[in-house]
Amino acid sequence: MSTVAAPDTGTAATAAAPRAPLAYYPGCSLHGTSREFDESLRAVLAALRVPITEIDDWSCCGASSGHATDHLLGVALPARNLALAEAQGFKSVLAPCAACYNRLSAARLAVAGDTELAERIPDVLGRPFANTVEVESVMDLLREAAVMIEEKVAAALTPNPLEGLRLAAYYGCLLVRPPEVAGYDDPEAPTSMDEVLAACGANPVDWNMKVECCGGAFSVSRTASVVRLGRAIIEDARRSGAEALVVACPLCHSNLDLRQKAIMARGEEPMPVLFITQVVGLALGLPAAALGLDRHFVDTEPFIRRLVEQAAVRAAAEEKVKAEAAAKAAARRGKAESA
Amino acid sequence: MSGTSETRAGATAGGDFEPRITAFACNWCTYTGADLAGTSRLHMASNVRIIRLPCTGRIDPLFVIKAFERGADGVIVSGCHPADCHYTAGNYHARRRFAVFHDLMGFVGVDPGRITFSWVSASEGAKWRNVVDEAVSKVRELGPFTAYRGLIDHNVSADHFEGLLTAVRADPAGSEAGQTEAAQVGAAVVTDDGDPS
Amino acid sequence: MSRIGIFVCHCGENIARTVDVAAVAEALRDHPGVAWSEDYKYMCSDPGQSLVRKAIEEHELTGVVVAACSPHMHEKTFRRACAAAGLNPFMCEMANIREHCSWIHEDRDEATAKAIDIARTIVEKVKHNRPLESIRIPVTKRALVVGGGIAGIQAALDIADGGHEVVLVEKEASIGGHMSQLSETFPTLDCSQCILTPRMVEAYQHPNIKLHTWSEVESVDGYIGNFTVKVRKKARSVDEDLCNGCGDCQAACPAKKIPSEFEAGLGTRTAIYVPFPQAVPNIPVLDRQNCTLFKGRRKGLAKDACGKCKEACLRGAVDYDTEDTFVEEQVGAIVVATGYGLYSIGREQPEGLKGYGEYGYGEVPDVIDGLQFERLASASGPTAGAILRPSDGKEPKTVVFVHCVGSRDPEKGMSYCSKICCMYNAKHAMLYKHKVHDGRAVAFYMDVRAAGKGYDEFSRRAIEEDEAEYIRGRVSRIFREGDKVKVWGFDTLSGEQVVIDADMVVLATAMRPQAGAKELAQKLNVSYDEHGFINEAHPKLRPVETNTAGVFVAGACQAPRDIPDSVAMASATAAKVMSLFSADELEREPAVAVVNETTCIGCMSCEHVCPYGAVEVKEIRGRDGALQRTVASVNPGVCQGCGTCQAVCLSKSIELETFTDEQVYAEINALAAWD
Amino acid sequence: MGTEMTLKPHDVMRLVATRKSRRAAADESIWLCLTCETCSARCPNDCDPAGVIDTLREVSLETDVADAPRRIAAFHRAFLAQIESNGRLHEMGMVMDYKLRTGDLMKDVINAPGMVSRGKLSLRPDRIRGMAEIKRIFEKCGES
Repeated sequence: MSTVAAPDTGTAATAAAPRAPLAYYPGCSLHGTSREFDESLRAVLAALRVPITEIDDWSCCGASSGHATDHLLGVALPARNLALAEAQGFKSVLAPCAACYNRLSAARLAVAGDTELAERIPDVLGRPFANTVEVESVMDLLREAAVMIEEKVAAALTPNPLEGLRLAAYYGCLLVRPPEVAGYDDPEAPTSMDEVLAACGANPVDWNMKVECCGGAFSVSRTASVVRLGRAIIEDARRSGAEALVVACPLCHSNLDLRQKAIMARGEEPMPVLFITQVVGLALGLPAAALGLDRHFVDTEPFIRRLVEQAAVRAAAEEKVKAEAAAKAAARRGKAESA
Repeated sequence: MSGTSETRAGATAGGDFEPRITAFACNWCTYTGADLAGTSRLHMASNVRIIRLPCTGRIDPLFVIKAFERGADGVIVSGCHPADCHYTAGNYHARRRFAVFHDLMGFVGVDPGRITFSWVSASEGAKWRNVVDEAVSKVRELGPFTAYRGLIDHNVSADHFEGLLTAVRADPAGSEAGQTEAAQVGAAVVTDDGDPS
Repeated sequence: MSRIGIFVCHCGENIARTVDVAAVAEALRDHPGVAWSEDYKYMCSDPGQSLVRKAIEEHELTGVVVAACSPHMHEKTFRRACAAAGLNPFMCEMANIREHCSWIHEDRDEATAKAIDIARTIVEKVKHNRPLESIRIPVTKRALVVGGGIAGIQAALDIADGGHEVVLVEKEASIGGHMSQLSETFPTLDCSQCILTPRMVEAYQHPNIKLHTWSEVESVDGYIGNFTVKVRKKARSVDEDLCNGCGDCQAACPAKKIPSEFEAGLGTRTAIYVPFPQAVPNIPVLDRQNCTLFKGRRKGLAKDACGKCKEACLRGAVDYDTEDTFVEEQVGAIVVATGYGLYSIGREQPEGLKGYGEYGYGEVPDVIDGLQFERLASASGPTAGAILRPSDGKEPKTVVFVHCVGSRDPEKGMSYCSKICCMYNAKHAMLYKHKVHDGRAVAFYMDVRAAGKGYDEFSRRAIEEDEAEYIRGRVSRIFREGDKVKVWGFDTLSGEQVVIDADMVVLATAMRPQAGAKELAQKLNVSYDEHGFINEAHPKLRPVETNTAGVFVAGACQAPRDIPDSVAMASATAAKVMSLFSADELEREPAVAVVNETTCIGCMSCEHVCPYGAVEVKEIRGRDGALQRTVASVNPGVCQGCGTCQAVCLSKSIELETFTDEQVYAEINALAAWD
Repeated sequence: MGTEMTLKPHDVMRLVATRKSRRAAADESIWLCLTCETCSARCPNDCDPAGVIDTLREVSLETDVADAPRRIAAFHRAFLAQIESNGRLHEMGMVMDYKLRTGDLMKDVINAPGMVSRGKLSLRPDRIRGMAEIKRIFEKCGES
């Protein structure tokens, strides 16, 4: 009954340009605790002229509670969204949240690899499901757009506030694992986020906790573990000289940002936690308000202001150097004529 | 022209049709791979009979046609992987030869699904087991292949052919009957197995 | 009227358990052409074979069919038995009812029916067999040994001591192989240079050994007893006769910072170099890739950018204009001894393998492999034997040895055990503790596999006397933290996670076949397994032969192997070569093509397809000498019996003995009675 | 989470391999698993401990050989209840439900004002139109 698309490992066939219309699956967190991820994503994609349309009447993917308690439920809930995207004529779905991306991609792979499941899911959903829609992660999309980002950053008139900013790219677990589900990057030593940060002119630091889990869904039910894991991550980022952490997952963000007060001992420098889309937005010169930078628990305001000041100082210094060079050149020309 | 197709259990067993597959295997790779499947006790369908040949290069397409004529429902031709041939180039000749032959078989009414070409090396016992099982299930789906069976009456004695040859020589144009007889003679000569016993 | 005897073997119960052997004998007893049929428990045993001889005499049999195991196992055995009873051996064939029937089926009726079919097809074939005589071909009593490691050297010495000439071809500038890189060797800890160098010199000075170093096998033609091998002598830029190894050129060479392959990247060498002090031959080689002069020439500079080595050479041995030369060697036997290479955990991997992202893809400083540790420990190494870590030259106080990196890891593409790492890991722990008394040696292992003579005692000594801490568990992550190397492991015996702040980590990476082994195997028509290790003819009964007659295999190129086994295997190949050379002429199976000159129309399509050039044009002349026509003619000495010619012959005039069309059609027709 | 689990992933695999999966299913450790997939990604023999532990949780729920740690079970039930009632997870509703089930009412109360002021906490759940389909999914999964 269902014509199954070749089950590639979740990497979308993104032709360079023009792109097929991209379905957008925000997921519950992006309408709630991580609204800034949704806002900054929309702003950046608009700037990069990548049109996205939110899937009409999408529902929760079940995240870890779904597949942790019932395998079929863990496949059916995300599959409903794939079926909706299919019905609405999309070829590819963008799921920015790492957990949703993982669940959608895993469901797609499970159905593609199991004919019995492929027949059962449409019955469970009560709607046709041919499993033709591919799932794309925000990191895969941004890495492909890295060249465009670099050009835009270079062309931007105002000096780039991120110039030389030391950032720790934190992938967490579900963004790059398991390899057969999230096949677009290396599960042990991923580079996609580092590449995007470099394209933004920032300086991604080399650190060791890139793919160590932050505690995920235990944020509410076992906060002590989340605090323990979060401390190891932030300490390592600090030790490697990072001025801020960059994440691409609402769960990681809330565990490292919302919980940072509990994680850090008294008096320690707070470590801002930014979404990758916010960093790209800053590099593209988009206004901070449009990127939802005011929604963080670890205040990003002083951090942004410091960046802008540094950029201004740098710009002034460059001006001075240019001016001197022009003056010296003029002087030399003057001497040449008189000789 | 009554063929010698005595009823065979396989053909008339109704539902559980057990296909009969003749396999032409090269001595150095596939035959040894099948040996390895044996030493590793890899159980497989028992519908295949292997005929050993030095190399796939030695396999004459007529062998395949003859196998069908003698009651096979499917044929496997298997030898060394390209570049592994014990005789350097035998399998290259076979690859080209059977690429053309495969299309011809489709043209002359043999479902290409009945013929399996594969490369199995001496260390791929499991792969041989898979080739056998897949071929058997594919041919079981296609059902018995009777179109070629008994085309030639094998119980005709040798001197009968002499008679036919003289008749044809005497009247080359000959009647319609003469033609079919001659055609039959041609085919029969090739498969002269008139056992003197 | 053929009188064929059939002998159905029980093979103990290997066949009898699933095939009703008596029924098989019974079913064929009155098959047309069969004069005798019986079954017996062990046909290949002496009583079994005497059954065959007795039946041949009593029933004047004209053909024998033994329904038992694969012809690869005992065809020769039964053909000898028939010959002893006066029946031409080629009238005897085997029907494979064990590997192809009893071992792979359970249903007794199915298996028995299949066994009867298999036996009947071979009976029908034997009716069309013809008595044949073996072909005698001359043997060139010279051997080629490919690879100058310990296995190659040992094989060459044994054959040369046996009075035969040996051509030893080595890819690197000097023979010695990986053994020359080792510091000390297990289980006796004697210094590898001390036991290897004398053998190298002996090989160099042996009158019967012709040494080609910095050379590779370009192509191999011919067959057992008559191989023609083309050896490419890579341009050395140094005249081997003039040079006396004084080393002035190396001292003069300005390019001193080239990573040395011999030092496994830990030390450096000059562009014109001798890999190590005891190199044999002690004649340098110019590395044109990194030589300033050749870089200049490649850029098209008019004047040569350097030339210091030539100026420094008093004997004028340096010559930049030499090109690769080719030497043709006629040999009768070939021993493959190309040895091994180590798996690297890096990102770039050959097809089918994966790197170790969890251990940092080899980018974490102070994480080295076994051969690099050997160079550190070696007195002639970059650190003159002191254990100093590569990053900052400090002496590591805590060293972690990780077993099974790549080996026993199907996920990374290497499912096999590399056999020698448990031993050299224990050795490394010992060497480290002997040199850094207050150091801490920790080893992560899954199982200690030390099965050789005195081996387990050796690894126990590392634990008990040298206090190496053996932790049973795999390491899950290795990364750099500050100037330490963080090792996350687990101790499955105590059930706890283990985190070690190490100063240096030594990975026991898997043994892989040497680079280029696959291409060499293809040149020799020798098969290899999915990892690239050469396939032996039979794992138990013919371990040092390959399926290609005349080509033998020794050492780690066939499977991971330590030095004692490699040397034993090398001597075994020498014995095989000596027996091959013991007779002036070699008897070869008469499976060759024969042309029926009356029907051959001379189209020569057989010559076109013959891979060995065994087909020549033959002129048929009348009594008056006038040329009547030309036909094809096969030289039995060169023909290898592949049969491609017969399949393409339009007039069916060329026949491959033992696999004629008549015989094959007889088998196909026999299957008509398959029910 | 290895340090907090009494049964580590390889212990669980050992128990399952030696037919003692009931004992593994009854152990609290399988609920402490973060489903971060590191074990399956690094297993040299291509095993899937993460998948096995997923299944053991399912077995534990179906055969209720032992009940899951109170808080974690409450979180999962609260989470799934939200989907069943709205189709989407309404965070505030979920936290309220979790507090009722576990009784630690003061959990994260101090963060609530911050959440609201940063616009992170929508007071009204946005319910989807396809609730009938969601109901059907839960029923069908319930039967399996």
